[in-house]
Amino acid sequence: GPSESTTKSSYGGNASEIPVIALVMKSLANEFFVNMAAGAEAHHAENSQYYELIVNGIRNESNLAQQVALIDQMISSGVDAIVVAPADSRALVPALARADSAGIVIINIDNRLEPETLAEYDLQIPFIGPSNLTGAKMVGDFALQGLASGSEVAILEGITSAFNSIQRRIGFEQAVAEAGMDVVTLQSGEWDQSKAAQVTSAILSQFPELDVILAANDSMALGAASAVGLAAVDHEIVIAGFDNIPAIHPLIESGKVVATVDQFGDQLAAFGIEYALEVLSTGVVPQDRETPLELITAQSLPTY
Amino acid sequence: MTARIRIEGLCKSFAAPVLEEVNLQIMPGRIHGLVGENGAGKSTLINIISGLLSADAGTLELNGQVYRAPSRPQALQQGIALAAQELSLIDTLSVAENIFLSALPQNFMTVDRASLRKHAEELMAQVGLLAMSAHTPVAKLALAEKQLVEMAKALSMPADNCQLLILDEPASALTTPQVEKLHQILRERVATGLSIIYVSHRLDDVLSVCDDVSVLRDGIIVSTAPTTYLTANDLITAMCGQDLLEHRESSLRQAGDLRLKVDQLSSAIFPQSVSFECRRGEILGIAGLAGAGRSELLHTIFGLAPDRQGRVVLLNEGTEVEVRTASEAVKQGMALIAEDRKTQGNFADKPVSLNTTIAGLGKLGVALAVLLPRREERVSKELIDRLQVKCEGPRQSIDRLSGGNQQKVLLARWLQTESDVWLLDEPTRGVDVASKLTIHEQLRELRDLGACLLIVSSELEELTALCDRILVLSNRKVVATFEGGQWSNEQLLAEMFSAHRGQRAVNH
Amino acid sequence: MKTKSNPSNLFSRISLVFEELFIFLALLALVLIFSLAADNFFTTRTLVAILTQLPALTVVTIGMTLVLISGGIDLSVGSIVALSSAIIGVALTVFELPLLMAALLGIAAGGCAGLVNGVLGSYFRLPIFIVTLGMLEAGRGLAYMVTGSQTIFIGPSIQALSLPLPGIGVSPAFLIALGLVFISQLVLTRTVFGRYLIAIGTNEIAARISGIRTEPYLNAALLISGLLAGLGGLINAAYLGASDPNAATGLELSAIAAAVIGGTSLMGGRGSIIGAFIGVLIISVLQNGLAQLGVSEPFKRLTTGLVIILAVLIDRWRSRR
Amino acid sequence: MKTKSNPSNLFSRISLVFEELFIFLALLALVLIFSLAADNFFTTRTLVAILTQLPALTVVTIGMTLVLISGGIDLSVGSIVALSSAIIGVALTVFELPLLMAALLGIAAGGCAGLVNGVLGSYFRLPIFIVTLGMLEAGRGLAYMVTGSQTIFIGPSIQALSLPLPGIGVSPAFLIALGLVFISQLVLTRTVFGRYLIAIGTNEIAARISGIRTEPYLNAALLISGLLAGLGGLINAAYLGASDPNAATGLELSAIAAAVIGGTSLMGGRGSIIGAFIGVLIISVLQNGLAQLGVSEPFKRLTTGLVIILAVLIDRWRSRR
Ligand SMILES: Nc1ncnc2c1ncn2[C@@H]1O[C@H](COP(=O)(O)OP(=O)(O)OP(=O)(O)O)[C@@H](O)[C@H]1O
Ligand SMILES: Nc1ncnc2c1ncn2[C@@H]1O[C@H](COP(=O)(O)OP(=O)(O)OP(=O)(O)O)[C@@H](O)[C@H]1O
Ligand SMILES: [Mg+2]
Ligand SMILES: [Mg+2]
Repeated sequence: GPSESTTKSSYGGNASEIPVIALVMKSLANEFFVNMAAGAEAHHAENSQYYELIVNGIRNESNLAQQVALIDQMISSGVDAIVVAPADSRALVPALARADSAGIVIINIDNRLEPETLAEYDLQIPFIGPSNLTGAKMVGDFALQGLASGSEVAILEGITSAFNSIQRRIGFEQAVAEAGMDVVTLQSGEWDQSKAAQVTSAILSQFPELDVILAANDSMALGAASAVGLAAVDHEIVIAGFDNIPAIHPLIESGKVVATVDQFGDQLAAFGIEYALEVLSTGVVPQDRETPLELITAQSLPTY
Repeated sequence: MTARIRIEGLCKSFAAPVLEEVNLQIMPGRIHGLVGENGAGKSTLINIISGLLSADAGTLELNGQVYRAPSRPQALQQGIALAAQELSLIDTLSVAENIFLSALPQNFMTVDRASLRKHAEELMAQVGLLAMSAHTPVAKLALAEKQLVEMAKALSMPADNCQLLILDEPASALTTPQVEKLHQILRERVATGLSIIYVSHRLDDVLSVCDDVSVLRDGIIVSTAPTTYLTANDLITAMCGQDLLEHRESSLRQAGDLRLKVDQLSSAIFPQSVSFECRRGEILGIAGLAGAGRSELLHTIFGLAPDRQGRVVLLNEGTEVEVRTASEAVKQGMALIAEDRKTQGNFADKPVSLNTTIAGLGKLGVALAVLLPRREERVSKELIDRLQVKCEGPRQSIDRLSGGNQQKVLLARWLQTESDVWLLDEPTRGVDVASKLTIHEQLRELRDLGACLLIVSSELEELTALCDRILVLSNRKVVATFEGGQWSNEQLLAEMFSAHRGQRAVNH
Repeated sequence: MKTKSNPSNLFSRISLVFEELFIFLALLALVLIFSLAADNFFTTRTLVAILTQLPALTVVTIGMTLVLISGGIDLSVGSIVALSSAIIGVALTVFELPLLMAALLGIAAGGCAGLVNGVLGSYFRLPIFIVTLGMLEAGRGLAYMVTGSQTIFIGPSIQALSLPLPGIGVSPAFLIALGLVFISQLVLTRTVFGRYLIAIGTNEIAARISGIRTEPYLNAALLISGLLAGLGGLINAAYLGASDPNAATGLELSAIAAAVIGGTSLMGGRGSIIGAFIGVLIISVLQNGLAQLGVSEPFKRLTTGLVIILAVLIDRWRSRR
Repeated sequence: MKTKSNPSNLFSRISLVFEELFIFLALLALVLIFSLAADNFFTTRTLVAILTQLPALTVVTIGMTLVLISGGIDLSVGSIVALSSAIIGVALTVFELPLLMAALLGIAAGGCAGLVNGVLGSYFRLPIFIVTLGMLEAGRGLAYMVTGSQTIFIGPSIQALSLPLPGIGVSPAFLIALGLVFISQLVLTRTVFGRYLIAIGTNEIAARISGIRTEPYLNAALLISGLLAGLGGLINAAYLGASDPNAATGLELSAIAAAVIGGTSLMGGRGSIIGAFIGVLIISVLQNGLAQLGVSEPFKRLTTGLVIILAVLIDRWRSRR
């Protein structure tokens, strides 16, 4: 830690001895992470005398190699701490091990690194973030309540292999199973609105009696809602999303989407940064912490 | 009377000077011939007048007014029509569209197809493209037909607008009757007062159609005179600076062993099956009108045609090898110089060295055989010298060479492979008189070394001067075979027309 | 020899008039296969769903086909769609402009991007592939900037464009796209502009020798492609009722695939807008059919790949004959 | 007239021998700008980071350049990288094969995909763009199937390939990539094979008339591209210590951009592997520098777009002179 910051100032000729923190995220094209970055930057604006911030993300969520490259770049630009939202729970560990051996403090947010893999590299990296599985179960339970058992449910997952997508899919599936309903089709909308709209309209042609669409993020929920609107279905279809992006609010208000989940992504990075600062000053490794989730519905919306 | 066009002190250099102080003046109503060796700068001069190149120095006047044409559209507007040496047709468009490409007739924002067709058909009839629909895509035409379309295109400019008509080797792929027809049109046009610049290597043509003729040598006009006082020999002397040796008449000689046997051969592009043989030390001419299928026959023999039936066998000291594909043919010692060097011969924008050595690389056997650039350039340099190719050296890109010199490079490509069965389609197209004799010498030398050569040429004189035997094709059939010395031009022509009667008449 | 009108002969005669015959048969085969495999495929509902989806891809493909015919390529269409839809979203929600104004702004933005492509690619003679690749990046960046990287909810006001019209069953967006298909096919085959595009795409040097100024035409093709991508952005926003700065990622490849399946040459000089439209239909039917069957993502990808190759195999078979 | 050796003349002389001079100067300019803008850019550490990242893109770009020179294009390289790395991951973790075996399997899989591309594109004469577009889809689908759509963690065993060698400071993967760059540049410029690729890319008909059987060479170019993409998959897996079925999405565009920035023509017949390598360096330096500056995503995209266009502008300026 301290040795790194001296290196940095000697290279940069920067007189102030404040630490540099790098926030490495997934796609900065995805508004969830954009909000997260905005939260971090707001935090930095208030505390700019205590640390410097570099924010980076990758082009799209699947580009692991680019995220690994980012970690390496952050190591070479001599940062003191890395707060990382890994695009993959396993593949990033080796790169983080390199950062660790360079004396950089690492905090894991959003998507938990796999404990076994961390153990393999003898790493201790604290995790701060919500449980996607719990969140999906929560929104699934809410959406399905009051519907007849045997109702037809479609699940729109994100990019099939993405960790969050898998977690949310499992959460949805648990909720469906508990409610005694059927998942008639599970398809990928690749986190994308248009793709989701297109898949949804095909699903509606195939399953005209469909009752519920559980989408693994709000973009796909938006897409599903527009497809439902265009298909002129003669019965109510319940749609639920995840992430609580602003664009979903009008749909929740109007009841076209019944619920979404807020992970407080904007605060997540700030939490991570504070932990990092704490570790840098005290040297003590903090424990994991699960952050809260909140179900957002038409009722909770006005107060939010 | 003011000159139609007046050129003074015109200079142009690329890497080396090409035009140095060219002065030229052409009067209205005259056909002005322009001759010179390959690479003398004729096309360069023409390209400057027609707005495709800009001059380094000098002035141009059109009808006494200063004339500037920084681009082709501006030149067109001022009445400069052009039939370019390297054809400028669009393969995917129809004949009619190509003819009127620079001024498509319009009708409510759309192309007026009826008027386009009508006017195109008139012009097609004039130049002798009779039996073909105006809507045929140009891609389907043979080279000679394309050349006629190019001509029709140049003639398409309305007479009241056209000041100067420039023809850069308009007839290099045409047969004698076609050329005569063309000359007749030019005489009619010129009577209305426009002027024509006519570039050709066929000096007899130049003398018969032109009123005046200028000779370009090493970038300077060395002489300008009315044709009435000139002979072909005068022109040659002015072009080369010396007399040419009279070429020796081909004497009747004893041909060698059988080398090439074509047996019941046919293909999608040459449907009537054909059989003949060719011996070592023999030059077999193939005569025919445009469209008679001469190129198709050569392509079929070489293994380039789809659906080939029958056999092509090469015999060598008792062994017989059948060839089916082009690469087998080349491996067995065949060579093809195709008619359209631009699309079928040149590797454009590649150096002369690559263009000369490419066919010979197959001899190295393995694909990973190592090439030594110095050795390649040396081989290439030797060939350049042997054929007197006018260029800056082996590294110059082939499309910077003049047309005739490109042709010599193609010949060089195959000399290098030591092929002994040669298929040559118009081997001296666009080649100047002196170089033509050089090429003829090379071909005779090949024959004397025991090669067998099949030559397609639209110039009967070339065939009668070179060949030991002549096969006549008419309407894609072999109609006659003449043994050495037993032919006359009249007999040949009669046979060439024989199967076309009532058929698709190519000209007359 | 007189030719009898046996079936193969009839086929080749029809395919002379209607060059797209074989690829059209491929489309029918695909529809047949899906109708047999999925219970509810051969229904009005599916038809309406497909026709509602395809206008954006259709208009973008028209522009792409024109550019390909002129010898270029336009990789930036996906980004331009996103940029235009972003601008429309912001104009409607933040600045509360009237819909028409917003729509024109979006299309104009597409036109600007297309013009930049065109000027760099024609007057500056930069490789068009690279210029439009640059625009692919830059346009996406601008779309993020305009929206603040957020999806903007627009609401039902804009969706009228995508809603099936009562009585007709198809949406105004579809009618616009279909109209543009026919108009641009006419422009391509019947106007000087279209003929010049073909000429330039076939042989640019010959076109110049023939006195055609090539730059304005190359420029116009890219400009039109940009404008149509801008329109695609409007249609996309109408379809989603929202503007998503991540929209239409990879759309350029779909548009190129549709054009090439429909007989357009990547070497320039040859192509048909009607053919490209059939290409769009093939892609849409394929995506819909696979989604209706609910096959797994890996299998979807595999099948898409194979069908694309098969489609050109069939077309190759036509041109062989 | 004697020419004096004024600077511009010196430039043109050098650029005759070293055609890639101008694009190399563009690279230096980029490095200079980032060194001034970012504190820690001009350091060994950054250099090592860049050199560790680029081998996968480099080997893929070599194959792409060869294919482009022969007149084709290979859109499937990204998917082949993913497929090869998926196979390697499964071979190592599920079947517990030795590393060498697994690596060979991955490369062989790339070779198979390349061979399918090659056979369809050369012997069947299908448009190569479409064939490889089909393979882009199909290969990705296979990668998902092989991995069950999950990232497979391999662990440190495979990473040796990507770790900087002590003393030298660069990784074995980099050395392999660099070696391949020089070998393939030699193959291209100094062997019959390379000469034939150039000839075929320039004028396929003339090449056939010159006795070259074009099919095997077109096929070989696509096969080599597939094999190199397979190697890219190995390098990628080594770099990540994992195989990700989503890896290398969009890699084809980066590889084409690198090749074209380095002077390769999309029309075939012209190109340089050394130039393409400089193109790869430009892309890597750009990505690294922007990341170190920590600029926002929209701005990153915008800058990437502009730099790509600028790079070819500079190169165009060379060829104008
Ligand atoms: N773009 C160019 N760059 C360099 N040199 C050129 C270029 N164009 C022509 N040349 C050179 O200029 C000279 C004159 O060429 P030009 O085509 O005018 O000859 P020509 O008289 O028409 O010959 P031919 O009878 O063979 O057609 C040739 O030596 C040729 O190599
Ligand atoms: N691909 C093609 N499709 C249809 N017709 C063709 C095609 N290629 C050539 N032809 C026709 O075949 C006929 C014979 O061709 P061509 O003129 O080359 O014979 P030729 O005797 O070699 O003539 P030339 O004097 O031009 O060498 C021409 O009328 C031409 O229109
Ligand atoms: Mg000439
Ligand atoms: Mg011919």
